[in-house]
Amino acid sequence: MTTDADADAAAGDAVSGETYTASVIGGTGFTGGELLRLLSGHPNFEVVQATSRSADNMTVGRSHPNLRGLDLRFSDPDDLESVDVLFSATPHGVSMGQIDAYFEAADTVVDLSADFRLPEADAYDEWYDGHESPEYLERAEYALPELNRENLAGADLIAGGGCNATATILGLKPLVDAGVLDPETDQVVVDVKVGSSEGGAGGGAASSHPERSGVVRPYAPTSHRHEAEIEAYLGLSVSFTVHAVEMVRGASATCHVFPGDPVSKGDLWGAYRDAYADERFMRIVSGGGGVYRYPEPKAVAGTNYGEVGFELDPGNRRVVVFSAIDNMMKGSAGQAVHAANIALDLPEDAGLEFEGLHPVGSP
Amino acid sequence: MTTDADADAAAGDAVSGETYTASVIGGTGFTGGELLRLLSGHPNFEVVQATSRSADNMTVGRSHPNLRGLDLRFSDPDDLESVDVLFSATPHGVSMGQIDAYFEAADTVVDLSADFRLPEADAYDEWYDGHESPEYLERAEYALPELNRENLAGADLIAGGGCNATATILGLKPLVDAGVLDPETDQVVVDVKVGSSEGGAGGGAASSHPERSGVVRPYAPTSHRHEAEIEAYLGLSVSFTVHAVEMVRGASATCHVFPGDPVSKGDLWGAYRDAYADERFMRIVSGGGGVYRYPEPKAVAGTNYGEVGFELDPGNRRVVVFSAIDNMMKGSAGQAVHAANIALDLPEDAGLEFEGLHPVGSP
Amino acid sequence: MTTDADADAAAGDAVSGETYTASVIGGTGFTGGELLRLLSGHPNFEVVQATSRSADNMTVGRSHPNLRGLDLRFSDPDDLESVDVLFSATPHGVSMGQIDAYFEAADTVVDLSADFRLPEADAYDEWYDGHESPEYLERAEYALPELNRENLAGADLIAGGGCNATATILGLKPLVDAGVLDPETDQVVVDVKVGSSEGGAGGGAASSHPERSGVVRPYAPTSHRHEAEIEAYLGLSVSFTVHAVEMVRGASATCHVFPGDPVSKGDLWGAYRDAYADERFMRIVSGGGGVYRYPEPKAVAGTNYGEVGFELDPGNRRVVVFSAIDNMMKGSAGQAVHAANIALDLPEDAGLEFEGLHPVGSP
Amino acid sequence: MTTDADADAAAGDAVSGETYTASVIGGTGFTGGELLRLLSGHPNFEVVQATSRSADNMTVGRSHPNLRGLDLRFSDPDDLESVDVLFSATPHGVSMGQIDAYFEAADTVVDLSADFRLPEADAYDEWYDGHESPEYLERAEYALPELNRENLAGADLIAGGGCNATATILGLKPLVDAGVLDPETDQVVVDVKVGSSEGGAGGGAASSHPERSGVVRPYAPTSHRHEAEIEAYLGLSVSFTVHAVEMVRGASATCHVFPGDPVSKGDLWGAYRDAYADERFMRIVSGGGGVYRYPEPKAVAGTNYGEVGFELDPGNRRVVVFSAIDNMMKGSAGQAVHAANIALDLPEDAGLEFEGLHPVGSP
Amino acid sequence: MTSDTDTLVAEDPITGDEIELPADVEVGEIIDSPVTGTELEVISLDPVVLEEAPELEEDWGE
Amino acid sequence: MTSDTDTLVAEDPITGDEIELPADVEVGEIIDSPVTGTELEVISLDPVVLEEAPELEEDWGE
Ligand SMILES: NC(=O)c1ccc[n+]([C@@H]2O[C@H](COP(=O)([O-])OP(=O)(O)OC[C@H]3O[C@@H](n4cnc5c(N)ncnc54)[C@H](OP(=O)(O)O)[C@@H]3O)[C@@H](O)[C@H]2O)c1
Ligand SMILES: NC(=O)c1ccc[n+]([C@@H]2O[C@H](COP(=O)([O-])OP(=O)(O)OC[C@H]3O[C@@H](n4cnc5c(N)ncnc54)[C@H](OP(=O)(O)O)[C@@H]3O)[C@@H](O)[C@H]2O)c1
Ligand SMILES: NC(=O)c1ccc[n+]([C@@H]2O[C@H](COP(=O)([O-])OP(=O)(O)OC[C@H]3O[C@@H](n4cnc5c(N)ncnc54)[C@H](OP(=O)(O)O)[C@@H]3O)[C@@H](O)[C@H]2O)c1
Ligand SMILES: NC(=O)c1ccc[n+]([C@@H]2O[C@H](COP(=O)([O-])OP(=O)(O)OC[C@H]3O[C@@H](n4cnc5c(N)ncnc54)[C@H](OP(=O)(O)O)[C@@H]3O)[C@@H](O)[C@H]2O)c1
Ligand SMILES: [Zn+2]
Ligand SMILES: [Zn+2]
Repeated sequence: MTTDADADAAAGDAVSGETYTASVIGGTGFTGGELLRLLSGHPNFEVVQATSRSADNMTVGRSHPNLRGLDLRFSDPDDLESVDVLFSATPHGVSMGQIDAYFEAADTVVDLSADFRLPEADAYDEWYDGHESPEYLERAEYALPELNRENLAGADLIAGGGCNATATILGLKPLVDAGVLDPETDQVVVDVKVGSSEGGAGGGAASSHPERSGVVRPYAPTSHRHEAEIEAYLGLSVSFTVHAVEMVRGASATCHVFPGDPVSKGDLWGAYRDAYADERFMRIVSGGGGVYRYPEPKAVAGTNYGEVGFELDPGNRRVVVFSAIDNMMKGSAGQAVHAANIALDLPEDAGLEFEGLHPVGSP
Repeated sequence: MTTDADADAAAGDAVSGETYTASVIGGTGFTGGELLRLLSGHPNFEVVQATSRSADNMTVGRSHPNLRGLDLRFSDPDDLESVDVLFSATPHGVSMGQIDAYFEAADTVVDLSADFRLPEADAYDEWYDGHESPEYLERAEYALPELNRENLAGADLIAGGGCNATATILGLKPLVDAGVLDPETDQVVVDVKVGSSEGGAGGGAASSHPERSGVVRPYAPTSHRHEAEIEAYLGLSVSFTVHAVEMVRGASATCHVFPGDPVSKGDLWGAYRDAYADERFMRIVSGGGGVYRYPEPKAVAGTNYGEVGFELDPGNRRVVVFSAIDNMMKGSAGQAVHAANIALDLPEDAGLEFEGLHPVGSP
Repeated sequence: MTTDADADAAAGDAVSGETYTASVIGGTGFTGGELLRLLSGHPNFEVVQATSRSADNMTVGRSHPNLRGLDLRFSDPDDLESVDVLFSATPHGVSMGQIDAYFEAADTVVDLSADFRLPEADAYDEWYDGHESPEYLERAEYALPELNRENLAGADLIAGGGCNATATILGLKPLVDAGVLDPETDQVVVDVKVGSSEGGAGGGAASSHPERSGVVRPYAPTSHRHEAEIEAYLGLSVSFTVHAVEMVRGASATCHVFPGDPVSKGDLWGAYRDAYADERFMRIVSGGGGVYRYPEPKAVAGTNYGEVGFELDPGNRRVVVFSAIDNMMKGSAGQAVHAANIALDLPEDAGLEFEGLHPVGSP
Repeated sequence: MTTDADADAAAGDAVSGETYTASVIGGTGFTGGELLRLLSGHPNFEVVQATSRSADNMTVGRSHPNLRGLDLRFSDPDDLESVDVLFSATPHGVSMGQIDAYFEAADTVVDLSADFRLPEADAYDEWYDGHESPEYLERAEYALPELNRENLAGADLIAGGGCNATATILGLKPLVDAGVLDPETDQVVVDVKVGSSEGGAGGGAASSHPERSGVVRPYAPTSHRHEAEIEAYLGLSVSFTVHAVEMVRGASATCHVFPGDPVSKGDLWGAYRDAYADERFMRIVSGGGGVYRYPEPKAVAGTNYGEVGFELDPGNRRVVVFSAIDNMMKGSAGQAVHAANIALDLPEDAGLEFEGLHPVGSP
Repeated sequence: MTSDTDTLVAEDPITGDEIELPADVEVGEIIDSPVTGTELEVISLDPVVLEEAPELEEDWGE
Repeated sequence: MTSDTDTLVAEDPITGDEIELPADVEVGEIIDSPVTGTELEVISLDPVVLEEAPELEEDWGE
């Protein structure tokens, strides 16, 4: 009546490798909650600490209803336990002050804030308020595997990318690599649409439900800090504008690219397949039938996938690139776990196998 | 630096038992898509067929963007392949005509429609348009494990419960079992709120986005067919009203119960813990702090969990019971897989381990 | 080519009566903003002051983008200007302390808070934290014209009804008046669904967009304060439960009524038509075709209309009554202006003529 | 106690001019419904006919719940009554075949479709399926008053603009007029976000609630037909991409402009104030404090306002222009009534005085 | 997932990849490419030739 | 709407427009321009001089 059970055939289910202890700093936050979810379901991690100042001693499930089954209470970030890997998900400016303490407590540090993303201290003077521990910048590796996989193996300080930067870099990198887009001369407009979870769990008047619902709100008309990452990692200066739209999870970047030389659909398919055909978490979605013809955040909600696609505008030789991610996953916590998997030589998708939902509303 | 990897500790990841071949009839539909997602990620199932009349030969990913990685094309429901388990997710009235063909193709049939839910043919005359194959009704087992686990082992015809009926039964059963609620004499009002996926992938004017968005719409003011299931399985005649509200996934039942005898909070906690303390997929959420104090669909979106909770109204001796599920999961596809796991003696949560997301919008 | 212009035919457009000066206390709030919108578009009012402590000296348009055309700045609530009518839209507990100052500044006071809604000081001890100025309670008139029109003419202290109480009273009053519902003996369950603007412009974690989006959240499972108003004005003790759902504006009450004696659809139509056939702002919507068959908040969004409808459940002799309002209008600011119009002998619908939108999303 | 009532002070309330009879072709549609709402509340119009093939003989309120008070039934479009002004709101391709019949029935025709928008028949060959009645194209006047006011007085064939084209033209025209933007040489990327009502009341699978909810969906990646209008009226070839986002009403255009010569904030303020300071329905919203700092659809929902604003990106000399309208109003029905008011020499804002709501959700 | 005897092989007209088709496809039928998602029309069967199907705009949108 | 004695007049630093301020504004106070919406700081009172206030990014939030 049945065929043989074949453990190997069940991709991603086999447990391989070591188990690592982990802590999450900023455990009440949105990305902290995602980290806790991912790590507690990960075959190779055991979460031993989650910190919070405001919810010290409370159960994790009180902040994150999906984690009610987790038998863990928040503790004080001043009392760090000794762990293999420490994930920090605090607002920018916190980790750069705590980094020594982090490394006292842990062998490997994965930081989701902007504090170690940029390679040069100068850039922190320009885009942020300077840097307290510039000596760590060279040691840090940018977490995005599609960009920096080769340097992640064995890395001990990993800096998670910005969500809007991640969406943009994933969309444009294949064009840069294929030479379709010349970062020196070609013009690129990036028009981003993001959900409300980008703002974190805090939230003031502008992110209250009545004011934030149903908006198409230019919230970073120009000069968004994620431009710095794009510039640093693609060598590309983009015209960047970010809009808040009605969703909680998701970031979608539309990149309007004007290549110097004519380009064909075949060239574009070639460039994107070269870049992503072997990537576990990238999908090329570009035309076709049905309802979902281009990348969109709903199609990747809850998953670590990035979707990219493109269309060609023959009239004025524009390439329009669409890129969609879940900012809580590929744009932050998922990317961090993916990078940690690589750093620790675990299967890339360990803990990240969720394939997403259909239908799904405004996730 | 690390502890030993312990495969057994990674709950749900170990592959145990046989692998069964499966087919899904109605694979373009919403519950059909969920079945395909769950079964293709299930360690003990291999999906060999998904049928569609309208999308014959097209890839499954064209209908369900989250399943783009699945290497499968829809085929005609008239050409059924031989499988171990056939899941049927067609509108009611279809399976009762196909049931002989289903059993020719498969050893076990799991039907998600209403066609085999009610134990008596009479009830189909009263609530539906009669029954074509009444001889199968006795053989069929109601899929809800919390109600009917003992009869599911080895069952070969399993009838998935209605989503609103499921939410209501999960909320009220503990009160009936504990004798708090006397089905003969006590009055119960059930006020249900549901998302748009309940209507399936079809959809006319009333379910178009502009008309369906943001509603609080009485769509079944009285006489909803799910009353029949509640009556059949709890022996309880309820006053039932269903409202469409703004979400895609989710069903929430508020049950206003008027017990004949006084009852205390302790009694209620006792009743619900007796019923659900050992249930893998049930959570009692009843008061407490934080944002999520009672059951709500967002907290279970994408998962097979049911949440139940209660509050006591001393003034007029009312018990208010809240019950929340994801209609696509606990209310249909998840329940079906859960029941199949039991029927085939697999781990109950095989393929159903997803713990849900936080934050999540209007999922 | 054209017929005669007939000014009288253009209902509501003729300006009749005096012009009254008005002030709004709590002008940055949600109901304060609605009052400013309604009064500045009202042919018989001139707004001379809007107060705010937090936005003192700022333009009104900064808080309320729809009022950017209004040439008015917020001023301090301690410096009240002398006006004909003062509208107060502060949290409960404020007006009861300021009422003497209000009457020094104005001839007529319309208060939107709960401070003067209940006729007896005792009730404030039971449901609120007692009352500071109980001597005003007898003088105050409940603002809802459909309930209390005869006492509003010439009233100088008007107390706006609670939004959920308003929806419920509008739904049930016709049954009480017609004797269908016996307030002494019959049981009534009221299950309310409300939008996020009910919480006002303040808002903490639970009303942040990521947490509040897409909920069906029991926020007042039992013991909601609006029960006190329903009891006071209908003589009816109801079993009351309120859920937050995904919309910004709107309140919908589903009342499950169990009359002692059998009742027919004709009786119900009779009762509702007796009550509301001549009411400018009430619509009976009960069955019929198309998409909108029963009352729903979308159909009245932005307007001062209340919609009521009903359905009969022959099996167990239940009447289900649906009632929908916009909490910002019929449930607060619109009701206040409506009552003021009556008090000042102006046309009832002066300033309230907006008929609403179709389509409209989650308004 | 009161000042004198001053009828003239109550802007827009005085009835001046003639009354015109009007009919609406396509009365069940979304823009048809808006026309019926606006015209029935307009002091100078009397609606005598609304047509529908599918709802012939039904009340208008059955399709549009906000118009339940209107005593009018749909009639057959083949039986046109004689009126002063006929408004046609049918899909493109219908009016060009009916235009002779329209002029037999009416003195003035206002068409909301694309059929008479473009000045040249050639353009219909390029962007549409050709034109059946090209002889009318010269006679037609584009309805947008901010662009074409001088030609609307006395016009008898008025062609309403496309909603996305309207948003774009309103945003860019001041820059063209002021010479900031050189249409010949400067590059412009227009990234548009629109609500679901743009698709009209029809709606297939892609616009069903479960599929359309919460999207950021590239629905016209390139080659949108509204480009033709922008080219025709601004002489500007734009790179145009349209995304569907979660709202019902609203269109928002973000225009990324790269002027040849440097430009200052003062220049921009000058350009926009020159263009719109005297426009009844235009608002410049550009920076400032509070929650609403740039144009957004929520701030204009339900109104005939257009909001425009801008920001300057010093790094690469980009000007970002934001433009927001309600597609049902400024983008279609409101624009049509505005243009008719001008054509008939009525006050420009007659029937269009509604100022919009705050708060409002996803309208 | 389906056995080899059940499938035909053709070349994707956009990418040149080898793609598998159900054995029972007929000339004129529309199927989608598993690589690009594009809708393809079966032009001939021996050999199997596929071409991009004209896009049905009306399906989708505004 | 408020009478003349209640207001001061100043120049909008961006557009040069004359704008009215409440009579009781003080040096250091922030008000918004009715023309541009910009937040302006009162720098001096006699004459009234206004300057663009530094934008508080944190207000508005990512
Ligand atoms: N949200 C996104 O989409 C996203 C994407 C990519 C990257 N990121 C980055 O990830 C980081 C976290 O973002 P989030 O959205 O999760 O923010 P969040 O929801 O606001 O959470 C911040 C967390 O940090 C804790 N915290 C704040 N200040 C702290 C301090 N001084 N010391 C220790 N803990 C502190 C807070 O908890 P207590 O106050 O209770 O201690 C909270 O748990 C940020 O740097 C953000 O830029 C976010
Ligand atoms: N949605 C829920 O929340 C929910 C919850 C509990 C139970 N259920 C039950 O589950 C069943 C499916 O619901 P759904 O929401 O998934 O519906 P759906 O989205 O409308 O899908 C129905 C599916 O059945 C196929 N189908 C229709 N008629 C058929 C026929 N005569 N023969 C073979 N296939 C046929 C359709 O595809 P083709 O037309 O392409 O063949 C489609 O794939 C229903 O019985 C429903 O009552 C649904
Ligand atoms: N929202 C509804 O649906 C609704 C319906 C019916 C009745 N109501 C009632 O209407 C009242 C206002 O509700 P809302 O929703 O508009 O609230 P809200 O948005 O929170 O606004 C409250 C307003 O009062 C001002 N305020 C607060 N404390 C004050 C004080 N001590 N002195 C003077 N002003 C004060 C606030 O502004 P500053 O802090 O700047 O001074 C703000 O403008 C409440 O009593 C509420 O119960 C509301
Ligand atoms: N929606 C927008 O945002 C927007 C903005 C600007 C311009 N427009 C334009 O306005 C027009 C109407 O758009 P809409 O969104 O209102 O569309 P809609 O909701 O689909 O309505 C179309 C209306 O036309 C009627 N109709 C269809 N075919 C007809 C025919 N052959 N003869 C007579 N009547 C016919 C339909 O009713 P029956 O089938 O019952 O007769 C229906 O009432 C379109 O040309 C559109 O491009 C729309
Ligand atoms: Zn169901
Ligand atoms: Zn349009």
